[in-house]
Amino acid sequence: MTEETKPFEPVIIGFTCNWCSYRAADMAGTARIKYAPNIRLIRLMCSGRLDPTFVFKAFAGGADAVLISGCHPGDCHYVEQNYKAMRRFHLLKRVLVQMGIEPGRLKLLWASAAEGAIFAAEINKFVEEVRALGPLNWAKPGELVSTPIMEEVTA
Amino acid sequence: MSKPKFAMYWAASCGGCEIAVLNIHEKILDVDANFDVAFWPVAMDAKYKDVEAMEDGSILLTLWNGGIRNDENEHIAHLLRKKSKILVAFGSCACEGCIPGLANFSPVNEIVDTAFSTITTDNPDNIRPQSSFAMPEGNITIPTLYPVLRTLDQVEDVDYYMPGCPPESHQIAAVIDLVIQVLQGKAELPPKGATIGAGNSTVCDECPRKRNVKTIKEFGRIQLTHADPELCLLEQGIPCNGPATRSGCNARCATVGAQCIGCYGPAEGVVDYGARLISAFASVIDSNKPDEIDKILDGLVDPAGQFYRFNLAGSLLRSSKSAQKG
Amino acid sequence: MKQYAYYPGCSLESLGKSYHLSAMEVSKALGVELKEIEDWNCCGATAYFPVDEFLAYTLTARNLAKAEKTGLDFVAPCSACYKNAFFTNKYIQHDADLADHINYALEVDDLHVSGTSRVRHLIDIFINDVGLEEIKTKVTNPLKDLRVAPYYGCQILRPRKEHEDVENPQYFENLLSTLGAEPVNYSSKARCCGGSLIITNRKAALDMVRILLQDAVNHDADVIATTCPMCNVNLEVYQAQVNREFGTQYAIPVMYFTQLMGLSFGIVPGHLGIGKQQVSSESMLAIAQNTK
Amino acid sequence: MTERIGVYICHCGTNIAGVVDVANVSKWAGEKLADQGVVISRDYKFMCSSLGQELIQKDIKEQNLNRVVVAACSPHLHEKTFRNACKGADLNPYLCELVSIREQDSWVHTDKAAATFKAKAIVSGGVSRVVHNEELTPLKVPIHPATLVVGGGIAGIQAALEIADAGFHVYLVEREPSIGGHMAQFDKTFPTLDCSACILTPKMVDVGNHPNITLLTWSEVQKVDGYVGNFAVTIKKKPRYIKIEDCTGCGICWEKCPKKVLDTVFEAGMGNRKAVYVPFPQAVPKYPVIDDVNCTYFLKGTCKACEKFCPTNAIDFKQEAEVITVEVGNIILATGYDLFDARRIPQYGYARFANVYTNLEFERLCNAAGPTGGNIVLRDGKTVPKTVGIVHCVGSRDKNYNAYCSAICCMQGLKFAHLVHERTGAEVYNFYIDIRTPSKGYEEFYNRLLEEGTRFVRGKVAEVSDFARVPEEEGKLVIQVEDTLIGKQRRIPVDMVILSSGLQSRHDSKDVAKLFGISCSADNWFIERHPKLDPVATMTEGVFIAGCVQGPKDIPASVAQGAAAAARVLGKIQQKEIALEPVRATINADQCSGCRICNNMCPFNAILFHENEMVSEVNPALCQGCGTCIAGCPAGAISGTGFSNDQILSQIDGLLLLNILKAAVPVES
Repeated sequence: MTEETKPFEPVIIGFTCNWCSYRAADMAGTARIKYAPNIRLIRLMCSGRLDPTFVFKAFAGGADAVLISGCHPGDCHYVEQNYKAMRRFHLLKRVLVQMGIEPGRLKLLWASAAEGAIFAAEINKFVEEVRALGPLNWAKPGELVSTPIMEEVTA
Repeated sequence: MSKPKFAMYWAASCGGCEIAVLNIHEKILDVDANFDVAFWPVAMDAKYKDVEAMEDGSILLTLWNGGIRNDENEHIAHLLRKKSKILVAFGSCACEGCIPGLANFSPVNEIVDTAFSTITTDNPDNIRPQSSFAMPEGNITIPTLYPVLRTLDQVEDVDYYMPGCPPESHQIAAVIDLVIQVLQGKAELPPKGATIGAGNSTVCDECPRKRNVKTIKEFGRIQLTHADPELCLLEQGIPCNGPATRSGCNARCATVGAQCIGCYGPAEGVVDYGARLISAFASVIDSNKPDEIDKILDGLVDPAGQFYRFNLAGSLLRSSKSAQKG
Repeated sequence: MKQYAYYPGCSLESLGKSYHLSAMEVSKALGVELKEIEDWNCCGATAYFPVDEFLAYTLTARNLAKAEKTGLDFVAPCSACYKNAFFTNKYIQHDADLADHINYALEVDDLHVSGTSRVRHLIDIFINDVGLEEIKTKVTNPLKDLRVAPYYGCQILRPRKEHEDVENPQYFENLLSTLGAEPVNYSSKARCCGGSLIITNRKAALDMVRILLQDAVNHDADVIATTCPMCNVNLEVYQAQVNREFGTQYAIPVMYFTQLMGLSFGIVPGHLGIGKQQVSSESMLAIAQNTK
Repeated sequence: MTERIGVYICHCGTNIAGVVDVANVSKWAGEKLADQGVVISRDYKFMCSSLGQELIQKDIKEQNLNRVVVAACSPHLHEKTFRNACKGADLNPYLCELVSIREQDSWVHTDKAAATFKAKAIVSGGVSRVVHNEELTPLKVPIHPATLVVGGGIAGIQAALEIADAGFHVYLVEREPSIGGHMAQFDKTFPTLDCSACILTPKMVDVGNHPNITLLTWSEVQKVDGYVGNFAVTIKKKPRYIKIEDCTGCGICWEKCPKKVLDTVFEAGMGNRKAVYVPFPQAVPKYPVIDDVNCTYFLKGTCKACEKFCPTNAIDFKQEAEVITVEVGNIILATGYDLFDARRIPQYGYARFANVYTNLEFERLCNAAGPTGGNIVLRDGKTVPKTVGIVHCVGSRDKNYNAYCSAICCMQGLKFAHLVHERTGAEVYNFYIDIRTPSKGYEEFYNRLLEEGTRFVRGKVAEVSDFARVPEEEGKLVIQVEDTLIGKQRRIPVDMVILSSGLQSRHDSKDVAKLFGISCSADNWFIERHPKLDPVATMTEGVFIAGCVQGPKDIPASVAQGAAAAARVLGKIQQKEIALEPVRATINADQCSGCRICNNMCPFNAILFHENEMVSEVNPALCQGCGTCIAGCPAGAISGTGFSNDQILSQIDGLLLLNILKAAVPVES
């Protein structure tokens, strides 16, 4: 297949917490629940560790979307840190929109260690949503140099 | 022996940096006493060809202010890099894009439209500048705009960074003292890539206001609130960038009752200035209910502007998607 | 002056006349204006809903639509009307599709319903809008020593609306104490009165009525107070039949809470429709007016 | 130093190799990641096998690797294995990174090309990350040998005795004037029916006399500072107004005290006590307490009868609260439960009808030492009930109140049924949803009850009323219930109703949890570290839970947990010191501007603020390593070991290394 005819396969970076969502991913694995291969997970200790820098880094580095996942509200292994993640997510989303990144490219997902199936299903859903949005193709520094032609309007 | 050469160049910026340099009072005499001003378009007449003629590395110190907005900026950046031993990104524009960098929110054609086709411009025939125009005498050209503004270190190798919009005069003076002492062999240059003329903590470090544990129930705009003059502004819901902004200005704004807007840029080792503020502000929001959180966040009318006023071009994303498309 | 869109419902024009009279008198005394909804229609009662739910909702919705026009709260004195209106209103708020269908039907009448008006029961506005404090100031003839069995009935409580505890509500008792009466604490205050079973299975219904009467009598109630014409009819009008059926001798007056309020305000019984009852209210009046 | 990284791709038999082209991945890593410092890349059948581990160790030595990336199963499975392998080869274990290409790749994907491609991404992510891994050593904290036990019920008593008998000191704090808890209020215990007091009292006495136990009754914990191994606990000793050094517990004071007070605590409102009192005769300690809320002297300034008659002048009205601080290494919370308030279900008539009792009231009623001397009579104090209804699941298994099962009520109900039957010969009805008797000897007890002729009606009671429909119901309490076994509504007239009120978390459990830095479930029971494998530990190191504080349970289970918690604590004490995972946050004091944004970000109170220096600091022993403060610090002044910014940012780079080919299906490779 050539680049053109190949269906767009989004690349998604997913952040999981060590206690719930990463274990949900493990659970999906042990249960052999299949889901789209477009997501690549990074394990943090807690969704509270999620620094918006990571999200910007992922987008700038070429990711088409980012998943943030953690324990369900109230179930945080660290008592209440996932609420901080939730607050940051809400503000982060607003900034991304201003930067021209569709809100649909950032997803917050609560998944308990038992919810492997849900985790897998949500990823599939997300991948399809992002596929619909199309590639983000965030410009690399080098690509920003190309000079535009200013349309010539003369009297 | 002849005095070492000094240069200063003004790219995409407002010129405030030049004034700040002249604003160091009698210290400017030390500059004159210790340096030959080789190239300083604002202060003295000079031609690019003169610089081109110079030997590589013949300029000891070049203070570069302004971002890279067009091909001319880039050309001179490469030129001065070649000719200078020490290239300093001087001021917020050179370091992180500053206000001109905010143009990175909009595609270049929109910027041109705003400049030439809005009510503030008297341009009935809607004439636009063209990068090159054929005249009987031959082609005349003006620099071509790039889609987005870049910081100096995004196009050239930078030795030192000196933040501030503009850098505080006392900091400039201190840096000049340092360089002179180095010339006299009395001091060492800081390691390459270091930030000079600033502290390595944040504005709060120099801010006299009282601070408590923070919880924010509501964000407000300073002009609409009666802020307690003693108390930390952020605690009063006024979005103050002080906590994330590099120290060095003696908390100028906060001490006179205005919130810090972040001109001194990120603190040491920070990858993305805005991300720090997004995370910090959000973390202290006093709610766990999504809709309530959103209500509180509505108080921040322009988050990206709030967090990236000076740092957009220097941030991880650098520009908005629409700007990238040119 | 507090204003309400008043939906009397059919009963208050016939069997429940005295409820209507007393409600008006009391409202007047409390500075409450009950503005009767023009050209109101049947609420669907208990019979229509099982037959055709959608049409029944539409029927009630028409009254709601008219109330919405006035921008006033919809007030029903009859618990059955109240329940029907309350839920219809709720469904209209939450079921856009139902709302569309209803409004399509209402167009014929140039009416539109959006579920914006609050649906209230008469006792609710007296207690929560006027307030017991205010009511107290109007009490010129405290119903001293009058033991009243507050009978809530079911439809004002169940299915649960936004109300307090449906198992053991207290507001009726509080109202009665405010009037100077002694509310009796008996188990059956929220038990079914038989409702329209009185038509379909009279014997069963009569037994249910008997339970209520007996429980009230067991607790030495001088009178039973009701908030609903249907309950009132079952408890009052059918007392004789209960006696016939079970060989009992019940003769316990049954009054609308508005009638008792009226008495405590010193309004003459006649104006409150007292005296027209099948069960003599003399014993009760004697105590209420301290002429015993 | 220049990186020398070894990459090891595990086949896991066919678990990984079946889907991922492991040879291809390791070859790719060896070539394409060489510039990042990969000097060797291998694939092997079972990396976790001893042979696989030796392979790594051999390379570390011969190739002098200074970083290792293993691509195999989930870190939760074998991270320790491979870290230890590296340790075995004198490489700091934290320089080894395990990335999962099984649970997160081969097991969840079918497209081999895509899975192989993803595996490469994952490996390259691991490589870029491991470059920034630092040598770490677990923090060691010394363990103070003393232990704090909060709550003097049976669970707390058991825990305290176990530890004290092992030769270590225990501070046992109890809110009430005496230890004993709920168990002291009971008459008999199911299923053996041995007398509660008889088996409990000796243990209470042991606690009272034990040289290793400092008993602090009539006291409450106010503040907890420090961390595992080194807690500093502030305890408030409420004034007893009794000089315990002089008091002999002779009892003259409460004989002479003229002031009767309704005892709502120990007697559950069934009986009275005096204003100066011991809750019950076998109380430990034996010293009474003057209840200054009700004592005539405190109310009117006169009386002092107790003082007059006290033979040893032990009364001291001037006594004031005393605040002490104790050092302990571990804490056991055994603060027990509250009873569900039956008033919340008005249709059951409690507090409306005299002869509706709660289970605790009934315990007192049939207790030989109780207000009626164990005679089961109605509130009038004389009438013996002829029929008794026992309502199960009051406030339990009911989403209007508590959705959970209170575990003890079935057996308690059966016990009551037996006692009533035995002592009054009355007819007893049990109204139940299900009878649950899953424990040693419980089912047998149930059968015994069935043989005794106790009646069982399967159905949730609708209401208890005093209304008689038929003459037989006159003057009785009528229980209306649907008998779901015969599918009929039944009305059963009884003389006495006993409501088996469920168990609830303590009204103040939230505050207590906050005080000790642990968390509560939705029902406010304290949350254990693991519901199956670690039932008495909590997420907070050094804080353990035992008994009903963790959830409803009966006496045997509470005792077992008390002992289990004690065993866990003893284990820690024996270690003398404990090692904490070195995943921790630290604040760079030079960069910290003291903005205090991080100050309320730590639920474990690990971040303290130094007013004078105006900087915040993380206490490494309290820090649990979640990293929330790191992400939240506006100055970037907080860094975290194990999950540093550099590690994660580089991992992102690594994961995206290949995404220039915008497809999960690889073009190159």
